[in-house]
Amino acid sequence: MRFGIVTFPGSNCDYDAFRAVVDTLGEEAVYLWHKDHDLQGSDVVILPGGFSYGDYLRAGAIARFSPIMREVIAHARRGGPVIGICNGFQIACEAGLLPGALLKNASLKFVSAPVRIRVENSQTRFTSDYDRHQILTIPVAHGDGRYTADDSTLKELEHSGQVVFRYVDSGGDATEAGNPNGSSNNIAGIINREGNVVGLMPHPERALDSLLGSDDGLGFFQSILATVAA
Amino acid sequence: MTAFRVSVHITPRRGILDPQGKAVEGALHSLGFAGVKEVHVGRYIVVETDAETQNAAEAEVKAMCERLLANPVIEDFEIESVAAR
Amino acid sequence: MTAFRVSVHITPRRGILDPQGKAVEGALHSLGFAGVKEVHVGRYIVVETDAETQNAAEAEVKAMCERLLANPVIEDFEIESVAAR
Amino acid sequence: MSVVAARPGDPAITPELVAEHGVTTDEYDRIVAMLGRTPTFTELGIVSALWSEHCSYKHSRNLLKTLPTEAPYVLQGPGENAGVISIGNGLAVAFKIESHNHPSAVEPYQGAATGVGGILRDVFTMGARPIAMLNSLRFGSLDNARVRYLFSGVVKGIGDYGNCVGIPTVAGEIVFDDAYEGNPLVNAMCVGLMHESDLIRAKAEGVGNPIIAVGAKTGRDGIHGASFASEDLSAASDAKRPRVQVGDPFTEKLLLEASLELIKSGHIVAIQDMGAAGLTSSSAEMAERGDVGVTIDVTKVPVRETGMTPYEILLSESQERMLVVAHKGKEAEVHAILAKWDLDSEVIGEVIAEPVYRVTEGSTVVAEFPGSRLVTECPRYTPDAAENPDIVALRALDVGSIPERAEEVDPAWTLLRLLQSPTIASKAWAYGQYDSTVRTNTVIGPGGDAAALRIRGTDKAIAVKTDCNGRYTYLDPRIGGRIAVAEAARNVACTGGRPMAITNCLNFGNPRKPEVFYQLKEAIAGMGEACRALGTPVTGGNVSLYNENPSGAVYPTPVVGMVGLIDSLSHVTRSTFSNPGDTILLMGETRDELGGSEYLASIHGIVGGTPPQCDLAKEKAAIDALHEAITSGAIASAHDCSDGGLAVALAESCIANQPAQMGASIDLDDAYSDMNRAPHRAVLFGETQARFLLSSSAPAVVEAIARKHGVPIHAIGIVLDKDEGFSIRLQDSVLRTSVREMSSAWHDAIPSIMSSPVIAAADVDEPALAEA
Ligand SMILES: Nc1ncnc2c1ncn2[C@@H]1O[C@H](COP(=O)(O)OP(=O)(O)O)[C@@H](O)[C@H]1O
Ligand SMILES: [Mg+2]
Repeated sequence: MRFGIVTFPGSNCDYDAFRAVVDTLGEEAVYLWHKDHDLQGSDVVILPGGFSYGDYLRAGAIARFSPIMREVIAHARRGGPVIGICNGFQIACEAGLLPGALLKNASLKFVSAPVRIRVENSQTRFTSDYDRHQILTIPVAHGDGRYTADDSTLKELEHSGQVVFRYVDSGGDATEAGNPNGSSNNIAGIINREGNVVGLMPHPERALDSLLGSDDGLGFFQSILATVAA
Repeated sequence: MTAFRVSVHITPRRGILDPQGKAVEGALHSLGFAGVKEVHVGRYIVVETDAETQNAAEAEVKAMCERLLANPVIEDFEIESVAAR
Repeated sequence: MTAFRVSVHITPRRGILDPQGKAVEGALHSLGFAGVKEVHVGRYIVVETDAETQNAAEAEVKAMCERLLANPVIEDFEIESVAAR
Repeated sequence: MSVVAARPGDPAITPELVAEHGVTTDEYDRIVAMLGRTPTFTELGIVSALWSEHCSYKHSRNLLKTLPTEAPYVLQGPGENAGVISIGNGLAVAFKIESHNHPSAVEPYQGAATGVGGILRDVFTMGARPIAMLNSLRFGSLDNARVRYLFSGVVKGIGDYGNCVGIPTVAGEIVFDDAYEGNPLVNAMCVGLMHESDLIRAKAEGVGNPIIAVGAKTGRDGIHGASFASEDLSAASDAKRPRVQVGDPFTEKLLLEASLELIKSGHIVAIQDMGAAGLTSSSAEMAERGDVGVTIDVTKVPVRETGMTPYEILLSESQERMLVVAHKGKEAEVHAILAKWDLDSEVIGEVIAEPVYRVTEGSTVVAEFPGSRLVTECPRYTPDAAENPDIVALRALDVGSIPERAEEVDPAWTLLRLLQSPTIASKAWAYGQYDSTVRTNTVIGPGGDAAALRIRGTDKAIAVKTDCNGRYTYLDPRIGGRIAVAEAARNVACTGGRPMAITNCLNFGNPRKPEVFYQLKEAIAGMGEACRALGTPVTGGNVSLYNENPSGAVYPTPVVGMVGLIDSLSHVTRSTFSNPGDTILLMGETRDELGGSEYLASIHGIVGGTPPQCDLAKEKAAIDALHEAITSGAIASAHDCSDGGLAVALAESCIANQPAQMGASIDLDDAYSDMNRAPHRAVLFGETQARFLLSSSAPAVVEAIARKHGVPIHAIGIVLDKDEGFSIRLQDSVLRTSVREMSSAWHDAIPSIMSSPVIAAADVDEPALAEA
């Protein structure tokens, strides 16, 4: 399977995503340059973390107009899988691939820490390898991760199982104490209605090796291998 | 073509938590500004642009706001002034 | 005491690097807004405060800017409007 | 030589103007002698920047020469943008530390951010990809609202910049002490990884090769930042506010990628950051290193503002700019690489055969200096050195006679107090704002003794840490210099590393004061001794003098940044207890050494006494013993005993790993035979050096190894479950508390102080603040 990883100016987790695909999954990865118009035959597109365009104006706001995004959006509209991690999630929201928006953390501080998230829906292409309500420890590192959407959108997300991951505390509950950024309903990750575009603030690509603290992100990538036919 | 200077206010939508406003409000209180009731923090963007007429400049900047400068999910925008330079 | 609504613009000082303005300018150009000459991005702060008079409200907010809201090293501020509510 | 005439519109050279440039009359005479004429305004600006303390090291150069700089694995010692050591497998590590104290005192956020930016550039211009950032910070007391403003601004500035560029910030240290009030210290260190074959030096070579300005455009910001960093901080500094620069980490990230691509391309000869004193120092230094002439036309330099004079263009410290010497004929290729990254590049000059440093404005020569004399003729000073008698008296204080406070009847009270002291307490409030996991190599991040970063493609890791105890250095600069090195080495050793080499940042007061020069001289001597004894040469560093405010100099603070090599990932060791039932061991001898301790400072408000001895042979033996024990696989955890002594080290090993805390039951009676009859408080809170706190499931193996190295060792207790409590028994007294109590003292101290308001302005009426 071929993963295309977009490099926007200011992306900085493109390398980590690349290593995750190549070293951990043993699959093929290509970098997709933001000025290009070619997905190079990618089966899955990753919008990686970082600070595209310095996060100036709003995180993800400028990146979504990059030339490559036209192709990424078309790929998503065709049902192709797209993963937005951290800045990639912000870009996906700005681009309208996912509903809602990500605001400055409620603490007004950048937050870098391993957090606990609960798998809310294990029936998606990105989570099938997990059990429902499985609790994962995965690092976050962001300044703008407070997920927000209007009430009806939130209701619909909840209703249709589009909330994929939720922040939880050490007891496994979605409390304020477990919420690192003030996200509505403790939302850490969502999926679109069609089930092919996922966005999440935590970094599964940083949780693939217990040497580095956690390998709970493996299931995320393994789900994709199992469910996305190349 | 005339050069115009258009300024825009972009503010968090009503109902959306504004922790920055709250933080500034708290800080002002602790500095002794006891009369402060509420604070809101938004963005102020000044665009210098060429256009045929003032109306055209305004329409142009409105389009910029809709496409890029403001995110309608979370923000409102308002064109504050348009002046020929 | 009357309630006043004072709005303030805080902008990068002239000559100080404004990377945000530059980034937005570049993005607007690539979106086809060819007339754009320059963009500056600053903050827009609205303070609701009680004061005896309009002048007092304005003086109060000026002090807030000097002490907290603006960073005099790199920013200028301007009180944009003061209105009784 | 060309004819150089005064440029119309430039001010006349008067004694006042010379003085305003911080150039002494002797130095001015030297300039006139070198040129054989009066300098132009532009030339005066150039010399004043290059001969500023910050760029020229005129008060420290002679002392720095005494430091050891060699080892078989040192590929690049002092004199380049960063030092470089080989770590085997064809790989090398580049690293360097730098101060941004003065800019951070005036504008904490931008000051700290641009400090990070500068040190990043020093590392990637060697051809290395930055893989880790560290920082060493000193502030006044957090009880002061202005200090909280400085602290939060500096932390945010460091975080925002490093996070945006995508380099993990993995280690550092933060100390709070009134001595730094008004003059915080902000030292940033960067570590990079490269293939040895990619090493490139900032040496201009090849007559006819083009000199290219790269990156951000030049503005009027930061003009004279270098001389600003060479003056005392005073009310007058406020008037110099526009000298502070604004950083753009986004452009830095592009510059980083473009520079590494340029270096790989083989199209360039040399590359250097335009740091302090901007274009002037980068071009003059590159020419001097290559022993060539250069000519630069300021009208070719891409500028951000109109009407900039040659003086302004040469001295601007606009950030995120580089100077490149390319191979002739490769200009187009160089431009193409920069254009790919949306960066400007412009040929602004050329390497010439004629031995001159020449600046033109179009075809008019506005400055010209013979050969590299601009760099080589810089004066060097070795002023008088004399210890301040007040410090002699402080050191003589008999700290044993200081009566205990009533509360100290319960040593648990004292321990909890110390755990809450901001200097000892958890720094997660700060490093939680730093992305420490990006690039996915961080095996041990902030919060450990040293950070450990795996080296992909090998089974190795590197361990990195900064350290310094300014209070010790204040009381005895030679000891302080030694301990800074020894403590960094111990931290590296605890993590499983062999200490390899250091970089250092010397933060001192005004060197023209004999007492300050004495401190500088002694601290460098102590550092050198320790580096020789521990086999860790100095590969570079930075000197920041004039760290003073109206109430005097800061503590002399020679910060050491150490890099060590961990031979196998299986040797990476943490500082926290992990297995109930493991034996806890104390390696090293304990003496009655409370002088200069955190205990005296935070419990009694006293800074005095003789700081702990630093016996370098014992340090070396303990480090070697620990290394062997770790390599043998017998060590479960290793933690260095430093601030707060043994009791604090024990507490930290129980509580630092929040998701998996442990208790401990300690009995010191057996070990006490080896403790030189030290009073109980010195046993618990004294800061004797060369000690490690270990846990092991195979204590006999560890003991045998220690004995072999001649290092005292005692089993002192066992690791318990978190709920089983924490106790230290020593003869008739018992310190008993709960893990929860220790944990909340240590984890909550800084967050709770920082929830108090932060105030930007020290005083509303301060004119400079009101002027905006
Ligand atoms: N304390 C020190 N110990 C050893 N070398 C030092 C020290 N301070 C500075 N140096 C070396 O002097 C050279 C000049 O340093 P510096 O001026 O800080 O570089 P930059 O031009 O990047 O600012 C560097 O090679 C640096 O490593
Ligand atoms: Mg340098």
